[in-house]
Amino acid sequence: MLQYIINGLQSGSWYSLLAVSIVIVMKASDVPNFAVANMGLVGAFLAYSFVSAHLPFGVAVVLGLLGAALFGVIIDRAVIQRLGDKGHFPLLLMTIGISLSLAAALELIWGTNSLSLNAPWSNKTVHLAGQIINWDGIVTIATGLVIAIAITWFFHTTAGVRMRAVAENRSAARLVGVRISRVSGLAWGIGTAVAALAMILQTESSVLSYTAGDALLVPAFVAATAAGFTSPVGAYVAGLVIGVLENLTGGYISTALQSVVALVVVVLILLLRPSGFTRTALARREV
Amino acid sequence: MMTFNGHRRRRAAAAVTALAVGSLLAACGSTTSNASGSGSGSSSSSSSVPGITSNTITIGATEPITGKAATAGQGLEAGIKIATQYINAHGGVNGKKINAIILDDGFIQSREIANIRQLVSQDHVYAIVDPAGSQGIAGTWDFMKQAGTPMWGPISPSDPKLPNVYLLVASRTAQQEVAIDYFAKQGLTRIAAIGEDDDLGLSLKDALAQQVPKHPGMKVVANETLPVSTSDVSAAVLAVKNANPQALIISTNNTSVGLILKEMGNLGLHIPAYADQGAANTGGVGAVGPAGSAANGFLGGLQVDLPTSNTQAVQTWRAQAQQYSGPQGLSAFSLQTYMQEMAFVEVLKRMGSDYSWSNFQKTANGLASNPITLGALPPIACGPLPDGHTCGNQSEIAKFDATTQTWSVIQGFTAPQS
Amino acid sequence: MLLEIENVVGGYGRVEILHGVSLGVEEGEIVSILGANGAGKTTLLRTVSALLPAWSGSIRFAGKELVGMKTESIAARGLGHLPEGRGIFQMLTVQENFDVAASLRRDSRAEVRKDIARLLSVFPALTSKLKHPAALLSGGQQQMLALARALLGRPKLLMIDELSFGLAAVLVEELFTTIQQLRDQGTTFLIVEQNAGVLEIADRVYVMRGGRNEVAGAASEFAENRDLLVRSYLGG
Amino acid sequence: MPPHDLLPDGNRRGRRWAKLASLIVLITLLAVVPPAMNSYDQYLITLTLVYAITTLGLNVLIGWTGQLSLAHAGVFGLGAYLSTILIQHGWGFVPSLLVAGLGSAIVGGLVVFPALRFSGFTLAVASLAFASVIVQLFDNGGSVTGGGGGLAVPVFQFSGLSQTMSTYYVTLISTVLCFVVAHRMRHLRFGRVAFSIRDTEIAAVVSGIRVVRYKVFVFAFAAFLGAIGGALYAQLETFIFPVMFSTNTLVLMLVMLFLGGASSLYGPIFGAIFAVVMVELLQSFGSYQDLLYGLLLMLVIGVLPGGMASLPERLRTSHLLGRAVRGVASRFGRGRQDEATAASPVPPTATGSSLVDDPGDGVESGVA
Repeated sequence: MLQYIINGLQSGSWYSLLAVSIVIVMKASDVPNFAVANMGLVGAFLAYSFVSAHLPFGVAVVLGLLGAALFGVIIDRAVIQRLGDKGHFPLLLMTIGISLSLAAALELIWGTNSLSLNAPWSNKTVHLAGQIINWDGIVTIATGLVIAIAITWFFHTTAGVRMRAVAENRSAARLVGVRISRVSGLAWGIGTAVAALAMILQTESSVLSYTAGDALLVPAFVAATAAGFTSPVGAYVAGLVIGVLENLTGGYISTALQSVVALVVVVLILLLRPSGFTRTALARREV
Repeated sequence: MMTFNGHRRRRAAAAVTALAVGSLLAACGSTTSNASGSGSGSSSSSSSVPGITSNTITIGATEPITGKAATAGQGLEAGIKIATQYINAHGGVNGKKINAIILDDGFIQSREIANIRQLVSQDHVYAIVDPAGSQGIAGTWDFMKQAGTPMWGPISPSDPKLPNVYLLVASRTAQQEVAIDYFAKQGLTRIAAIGEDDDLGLSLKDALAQQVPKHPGMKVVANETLPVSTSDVSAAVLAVKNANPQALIISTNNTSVGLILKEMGNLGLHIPAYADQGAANTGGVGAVGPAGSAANGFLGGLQVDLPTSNTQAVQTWRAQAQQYSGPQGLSAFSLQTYMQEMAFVEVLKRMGSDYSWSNFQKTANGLASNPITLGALPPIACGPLPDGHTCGNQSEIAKFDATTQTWSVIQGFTAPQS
Repeated sequence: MLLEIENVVGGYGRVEILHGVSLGVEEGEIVSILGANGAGKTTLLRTVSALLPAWSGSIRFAGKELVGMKTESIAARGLGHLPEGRGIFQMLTVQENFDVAASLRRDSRAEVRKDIARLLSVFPALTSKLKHPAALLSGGQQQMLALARALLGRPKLLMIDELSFGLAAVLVEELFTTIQQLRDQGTTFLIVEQNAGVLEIADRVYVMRGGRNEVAGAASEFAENRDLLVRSYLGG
Repeated sequence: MPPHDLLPDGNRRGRRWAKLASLIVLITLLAVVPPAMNSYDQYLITLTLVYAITTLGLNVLIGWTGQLSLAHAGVFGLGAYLSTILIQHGWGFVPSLLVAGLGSAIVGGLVVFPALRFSGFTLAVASLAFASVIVQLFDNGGSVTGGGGGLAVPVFQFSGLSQTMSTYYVTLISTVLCFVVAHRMRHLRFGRVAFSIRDTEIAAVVSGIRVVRYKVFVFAFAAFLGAIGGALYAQLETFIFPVMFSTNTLVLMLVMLFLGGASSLYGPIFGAIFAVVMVELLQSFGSYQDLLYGLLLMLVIGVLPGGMASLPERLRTSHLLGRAVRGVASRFGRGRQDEATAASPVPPTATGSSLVDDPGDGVESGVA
């Protein structure tokens, strides 16, 4: 039981981080970023290349995250902002296009074989309360928690407050001089870096390949939805809930059903509480 | 001769299709029905048999060169190219050179079907040789039956028992049955299974149902099914561990196999684990590479000899493959399609000058009495339907050593215990 | 002229609403635009702020052409816009609403803080609510916050869309008085209103009808001559 | 308001006749040309039509009413499985096609119940869960569905025609019928209501329209079209398995829908042509084909945010042209309003609906 819960918290943390990334981007650009996982993979592959070039793991990860952030900013400037006023559907399709293009580009650059992104703690375990716990699980869960706190803090800084203002009322924010393009660039930068962190953690504990993001996308979106697309904390909690549900289902019911059961349970929760897992979503609805 | 004129013609055909639907939709009213548009009457017109001219034999294949199964697809493509190159450099078949058209299906069913149709009805190939056997190929059976075009050596579907389809090597199920027998011989009776939620998992279920009852005392203690292309295998492995098995058989894609091995290592589950050739990518790095030290002792099935083997046949292939510039030339997949194309050419040679499909069928159906032995494959001994088109069911088992990163055969070609 | 709008054509999507509007605002004036629902008043303000594109025509502010500029740059030039519906960030606290509005300020934080303190002395009701989400404010308090927030950007000219909407008469009166005081301190106002009470503080009035500005004149003329006002609303 | 509504009556009538005539020509060509093609081309055209019907269903749902329901790949699969299983149990082809369509319509109508509660992305997730459950049923249906291994499809065949041509003609007839029905609906009260649900749901409620009833109907109709598409897809592919109806298929449908043009009736056809033809055309680019496909997708949507169906409109109303027309018109004063309206600088796009619950943006409401 404990083992399933810890495994669930680990995979849940991947979903959480991606969901937080989705929420950040949604706040600034009002676009559901379907490319989130593949954009995060850019950071993971960069980190892999830096590790292969014999840089220390920590340095490689930081460089990977910076590279991902830069990539996010470029995507925002080059693609998203140009479409900014054309509405939801073109933006939605554009992120699908980005995702498809990226998968193909990653395949071309880094090949089709699965790669190993090895951290100093890879394949190391610790015995805890009679259970074998992987270090990567502990690191992942801790990182997820830290990021959730950091992002919550960020939303109370000046830049974060502006982002929330833009999310709530784009035009009004512009009227008081908030530069949308800067907020948008910042959000895509931070969002992509958070996504990259998710993908680095995920690929470190499994394998790195250009398809690594596919399986994470749906749970991440479900988590973001459960949080009403507004609350990073809600997205974080929802991601963990989905991860734990999946693993408990896999352990006690059937591994074939684990993704479906998690999805259905989240929908049922939404049916009972349409506002999602958080109060903020409720506040937003009442506006 | 390795031309890809199929591509150019394909572009023309697709353009015509686009015109036929698209420009007509624009409804300018000026369209004339110039839409036979397939460039059909090309080289094959002189002969009554498609794909055969006085100096060429055109064959076709569809492989997942891009997409999720690209590693395998590129290897399968490499083997066909290497074999074709080799055969043509050595005078071809009875003076005719092989022209191989290889299309990419991206591991998508509708493209696989479109490709087979293009090869048969537009490129007029003589035969489909060594197409990837992913699940979608079952969607071509009806069409292949009507067309009558031979399909030689699709990589690993189950046998449709069609007059024109020949399976050359052990199916997944047969390989897994051999593994079950092997475990029984080792005295391991508590068997666990992890299968993917598609035809791969189904093949494993068949093997378990067939073979486990043949070994007294053996039982399946855990039977987990993974969603297709999941990245989270921990719950399944944990469930297996909790069942306390003595051996594990896996039938998933490469990546999942690697993940399962890794997770087994993390959980300290040190029992023999087996996967068939497609899943283990035996001889390659697909599954064992990312698993690291956890892959030590992993057992992989083999439909065809190890690419590192030193038999004469494999050495000849390796010398050719080292010249090959594309990806995955030295993989086990490459060796497999190479050998299967060699077998195909052997059939053609035995046919003499009569290239009719009926003669192809007659010759192939007669292999049982005089099998093709190429060294790296078990003897290919096709016979008449209903069961004769599964031309071989023997497979090897190899073991992986993570410290030296090498595979070694621990049990030679063996058929499942009947 | 501080703001000069010349023959502006524009609208939403494909629908043309402004069919050529021309008007001007002198520095230090309070100018009001009156007109019935759908006359294009809000569209005009949104076009000036570049929330909607001007299809043709010219909009100059302090001598600079605004057409083609981005909304945020226009705001940065000192042309404030308090939009219809107030544009308060409901989920942000009052303090955070101020923080966002401080985006426009290039001077020190201390200056900004001083300004906020001064604005709070003008609108004392907000002082105790600084840490509360704006959604919890009453309608009047929200309007005060909107006004205070707009003023924090130190606009040279502030355009206000329907200041009186949904507010009690007493409150409207109070806000109008505040605006008058602010004008005396040097801010110019362009106020879109349906409430004719604005005539008491306005210097000049434009009346819009059907996407055109039909009548213009001194506010006193309209205030004295209700007939003129009615006719300009209804046409004829 | 489509621009032809602005045309004088006579002119409009003329154009309608021209449209009808060209449609008849088109359908005739589609009836007589393919037999002369090879089976590969026949397959591609049939696949295009199947995709067009399916995407039309999604269009009714998303494009017309703005309901982002993502159950369509599942419903598509439901049509495929239901029809196949019925045929296997001895039903005739046409009855099984219709029953599969109606059955899926009933099931699809069930999605409406979460949809009445949810909107935007919450609906998307709820419907996605629904689709996953459907696909799970295929997977765990034992011998009835063949499980993960799949199901061979008994193919309907007209005597005297090849299997491929039979499937083609069945598909062509279905396509014409589906589009005619959709066309009628769009131009009747139903279509106007659907669009009003999309644009201003609240206004629609206020104006007394029974939104619930219409929503149920829209969801059912969309599912019907999706299921018919699925049944025909099964006939074409001759073999079906659960993975065929996964999220990848959904993404393909969304691409076809938005790329074709989400609010145009004929958008799905353009989207389907793109999806089928591009894949074939790009194949000669080898390992670069996926990258090119993605980039091309991005390019098209960047240039034509309203989808390919907006291209003619876009050409007619390009910025320069629009300005010129207005410039001339304003000089002559009269008639300016009409012309400027017809040739505004902002092309119409299917971008009106909100995917996310309305953030309460008072300032922006009305722009979209």
